[in-house]
Amino acid sequence: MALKLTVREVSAGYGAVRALHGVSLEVGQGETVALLGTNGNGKSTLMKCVMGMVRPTQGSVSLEIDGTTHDLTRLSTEAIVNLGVALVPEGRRLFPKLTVEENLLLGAFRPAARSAIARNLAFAYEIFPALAERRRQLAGSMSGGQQQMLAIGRALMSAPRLLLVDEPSVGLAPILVSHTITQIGELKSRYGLTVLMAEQNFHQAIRIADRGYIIVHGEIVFEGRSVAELEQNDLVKRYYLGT
Amino acid sequence: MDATHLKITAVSKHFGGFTALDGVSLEIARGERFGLIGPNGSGKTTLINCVSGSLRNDGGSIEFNGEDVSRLPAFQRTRRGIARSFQIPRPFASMSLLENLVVPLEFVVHRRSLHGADTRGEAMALLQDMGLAAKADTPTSSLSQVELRKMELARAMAARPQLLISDEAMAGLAGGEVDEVLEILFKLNATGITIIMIEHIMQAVMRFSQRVVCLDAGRIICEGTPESIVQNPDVQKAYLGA
Amino acid sequence: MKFWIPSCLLLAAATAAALIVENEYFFFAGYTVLMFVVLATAWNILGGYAGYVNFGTPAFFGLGAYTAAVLFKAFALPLGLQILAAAAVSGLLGLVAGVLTLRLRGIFFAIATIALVVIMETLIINWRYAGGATGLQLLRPAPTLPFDSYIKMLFVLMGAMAIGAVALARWIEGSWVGRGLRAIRDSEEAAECSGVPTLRLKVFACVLSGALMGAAGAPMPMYLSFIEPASTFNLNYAIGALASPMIGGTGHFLGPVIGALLLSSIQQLVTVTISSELNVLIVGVLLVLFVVVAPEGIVGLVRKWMRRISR
Amino acid sequence: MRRGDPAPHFFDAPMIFSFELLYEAVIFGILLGCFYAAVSIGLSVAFGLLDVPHVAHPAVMVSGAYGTWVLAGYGFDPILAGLTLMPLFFLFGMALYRFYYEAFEKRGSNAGVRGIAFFFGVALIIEVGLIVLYGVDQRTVEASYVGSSIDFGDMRIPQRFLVGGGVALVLMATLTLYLSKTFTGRAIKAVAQDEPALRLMGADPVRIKQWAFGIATAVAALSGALLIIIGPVEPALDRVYIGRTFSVVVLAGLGSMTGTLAAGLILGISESIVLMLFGASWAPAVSFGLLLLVLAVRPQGLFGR
Repeated sequence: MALKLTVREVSAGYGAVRALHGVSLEVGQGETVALLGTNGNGKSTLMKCVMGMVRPTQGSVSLEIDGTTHDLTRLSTEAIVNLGVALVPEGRRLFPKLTVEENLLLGAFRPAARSAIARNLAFAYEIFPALAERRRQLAGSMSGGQQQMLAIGRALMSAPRLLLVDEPSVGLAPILVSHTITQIGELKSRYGLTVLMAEQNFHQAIRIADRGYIIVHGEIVFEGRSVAELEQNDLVKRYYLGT
Repeated sequence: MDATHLKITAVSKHFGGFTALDGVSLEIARGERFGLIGPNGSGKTTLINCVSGSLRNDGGSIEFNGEDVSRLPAFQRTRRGIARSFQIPRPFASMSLLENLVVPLEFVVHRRSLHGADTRGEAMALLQDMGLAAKADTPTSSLSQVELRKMELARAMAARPQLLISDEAMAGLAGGEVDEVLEILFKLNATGITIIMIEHIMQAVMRFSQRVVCLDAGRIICEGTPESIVQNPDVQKAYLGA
Repeated sequence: MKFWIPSCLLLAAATAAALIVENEYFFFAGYTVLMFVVLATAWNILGGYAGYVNFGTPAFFGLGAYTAAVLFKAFALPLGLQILAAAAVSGLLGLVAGVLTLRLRGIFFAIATIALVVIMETLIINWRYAGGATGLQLLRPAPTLPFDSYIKMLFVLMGAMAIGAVALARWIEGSWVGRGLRAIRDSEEAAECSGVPTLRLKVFACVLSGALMGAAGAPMPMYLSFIEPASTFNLNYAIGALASPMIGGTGHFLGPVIGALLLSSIQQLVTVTISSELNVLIVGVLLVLFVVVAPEGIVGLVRKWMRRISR
Repeated sequence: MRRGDPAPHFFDAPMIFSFELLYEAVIFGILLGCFYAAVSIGLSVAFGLLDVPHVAHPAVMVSGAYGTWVLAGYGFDPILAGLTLMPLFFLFGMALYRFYYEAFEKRGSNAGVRGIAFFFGVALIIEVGLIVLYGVDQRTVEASYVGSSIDFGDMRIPQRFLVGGGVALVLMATLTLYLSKTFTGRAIKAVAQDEPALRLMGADPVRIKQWAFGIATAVAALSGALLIIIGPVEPALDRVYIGRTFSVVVLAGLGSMTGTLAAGLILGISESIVLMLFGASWAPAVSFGLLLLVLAVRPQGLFGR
């Protein structure tokens, strides 16, 4: 059941804009790792590199699952998803004119997830009761918080081994942010999920993280091997607010 | 002339069920250097799209020089003096860099008296200010990312605005390039132009702005001088998390 | 000057030929070629510069032709006034179609123009005064002075209209109007924020394009001395007006001219020798070929070729 | 039937108005509406769901009608012929989309003008191809339900409309079920809304669109069979149906499959009533007048996004 994501010396960018410079990080089986840093620092770009949506110009991204190692920079996004990696994208990216249930069912598109679709759907409605009530409602007509729940539910429908979550707090009112982060924490314990979460909301993220990295201007500036290390570090405020 | 240049009152904007702006009110004085910050998805870009006319706000009003412009199409707001640059540069790809600047000069500045105007000369002058004169006759596809950002600012300036909105003009640029763009914005402000800057790069916003507002989840969570903003617990909560 | 000297020479040559050459067939065919030059140039103003495909050329062309025919039948209006009236009426149609659909994406405008053709044809079919479905006979008046035959006069007239249309397209291309239209095609939101009144400019291009198409249609009833809906609102006008600029090149005012001349000569060659269907097939194949392989058209290929030589 | 004669009508439309005639016009309008929906289904997938400016759809449908005519020559029942053509058209559709994708969508160039001109060229090539192969005169098919009619109250309804309407309803029902109940079907509905997000579901958007375009073309084959059942067919008939099919899809609203039936019925009934009141010569303007009205007032259509 071993799973290990290894990112080594990755540099990437859009056209001439260098978003990442020599980033290295690892995520082991069952861990929840936080990728922290304010916006525009490359967190989303790194997530997209892992998902094959952005090709790094240097470095390697490899995923070891049950003994076989896959070079994610060579695979298409669909192939990576089929390995059991799911991403809750920034801004949720739901299908606005499809119903809640249709969005959830689309989450289970990958063959390995299709067999357990009924069970996973029941779980999704159990974890997010609000979605059960709005089963027939169009995803676009739901509030920010509900859309975030649906986006997480949809990712879970693919029965992932590794769950990437990109800025779950985006556009959510503060009380909803802590609720969403708590739910992600619960998923970890309930399914033994391995989670890599990019989040700007420092205190919220370290509530559920085992350890974390701080990324500023596309470079990892600090690696906290434990939450305690992250918390005492007074550098954090300086990195975060660039004062 | 009344000191308030731009007055935004209780502006709201919804996309389906999602509330992007939830009753935002703020006033910007003439000639002010104003900073707008906030985490992703806080509604910053939606707000300036409502001001520039790319989007129409659902509720509230936007007054510029005392006139409510919230129902006007974008080109009329540009003609009244509101100009903006785009976060993701949108050059007119089939034209040269110089012609990109000639468009606003012809459609805003000299729209009533075209035959006498030396639009190319004025456009070249603007390019010289931005250090882009060498590439005047090249297609925009040959420009680097920072040159494209400068083109966006130059094209906004070509409309001779009173209010310039700079939408993340420095995102992803290297340190030296950030200073270059900052210098340009300082110079423009010195000529009396009110500037709204939207950036994630804290040092740039803090150095540039006289006053800063922080948006989160479509609401203003605090307002004040750059120094007070950094210490403000709400901002830290928005950025660092409760 | 690079434009006006050759154009005047061409017009003088056409007039001289009209006075000297006896056989009318040359002028009969020449008139159609020049008419398609006007139609292609008109189409390109909206299709090429602003990027809005108009499938409804027959609607504007046909409306112009029928305006001329009805005015001639009712008031025996001179040809010059017929052309102006036709341009005005078709321009008005362009205004209505433009205001209705130019706010929407290009495909919707294209679909709306398909509708225009059938609506116009249906209106004319049900208008008894305009000859209804069976059509209208028209007696040509005497040709004006220098010319001994009406067809030769029409040939020179259409030559003048072609030069006028191309000159107008050339002016637009170099002027603020052309820059505004190209800005809209490159990035409509950036154009709007640069002060370009995008809807107004698109509608203006649509009115201009429609008016020119109407003017090109106006002499048609006199040319045939008969007019009936099915042939006047025929799809071939849509094909010629669209294919010529796409093949010739939409980015330059000479593009539609080259395209129209090429397609007309192919038509003369193929339709006379083999079959008119084959001509439409060739145009269809050429259209697909150029749109995929050489999006900039013949003018684009020539420019690329010249740039390669000059380097 | 005169070339380009619009809806094949079978009873003369007296100018006087009576409820009894209105009643008949509505009944006939419903059958006509089912037929209009049937001829538009392929387009509602290709243009409605995939946003592909497929102005060659009617030409593909007419070639389906000719395919049916050829197979009918070998003793096939027209509907059976239409069904047997579907796999072949499916492959042609997949190939056509692949070519369109490589030439336009892939390069991200604004397909806009060139995409529309491309399909216009394809429509011309198909139309003339049919003329070259089969000549210009009209083709019809023989079947038990073509030419006979049954009594319904005091109205005589031609059986071919009933059969056509029935096949149309079955076709629409199957397609609607397919799109909502299967994985690929849901992916087809999703792909135009957010292509990158579909990749995150583990689906290759290009393959999904290619598959969907194949289905749209296969459906057009069966619609072609219905076309030749309802009335004689000639190569240029596609010009009559470009406006009608796009009217139905735009009226239905982009991205809404189920709206196609409702839109078809609205069009069929209004055309049939105009037919009754003002005669056949006004009928073609109905669908186009409706189209312009919808584009002006509610471009996203009745049920669209």
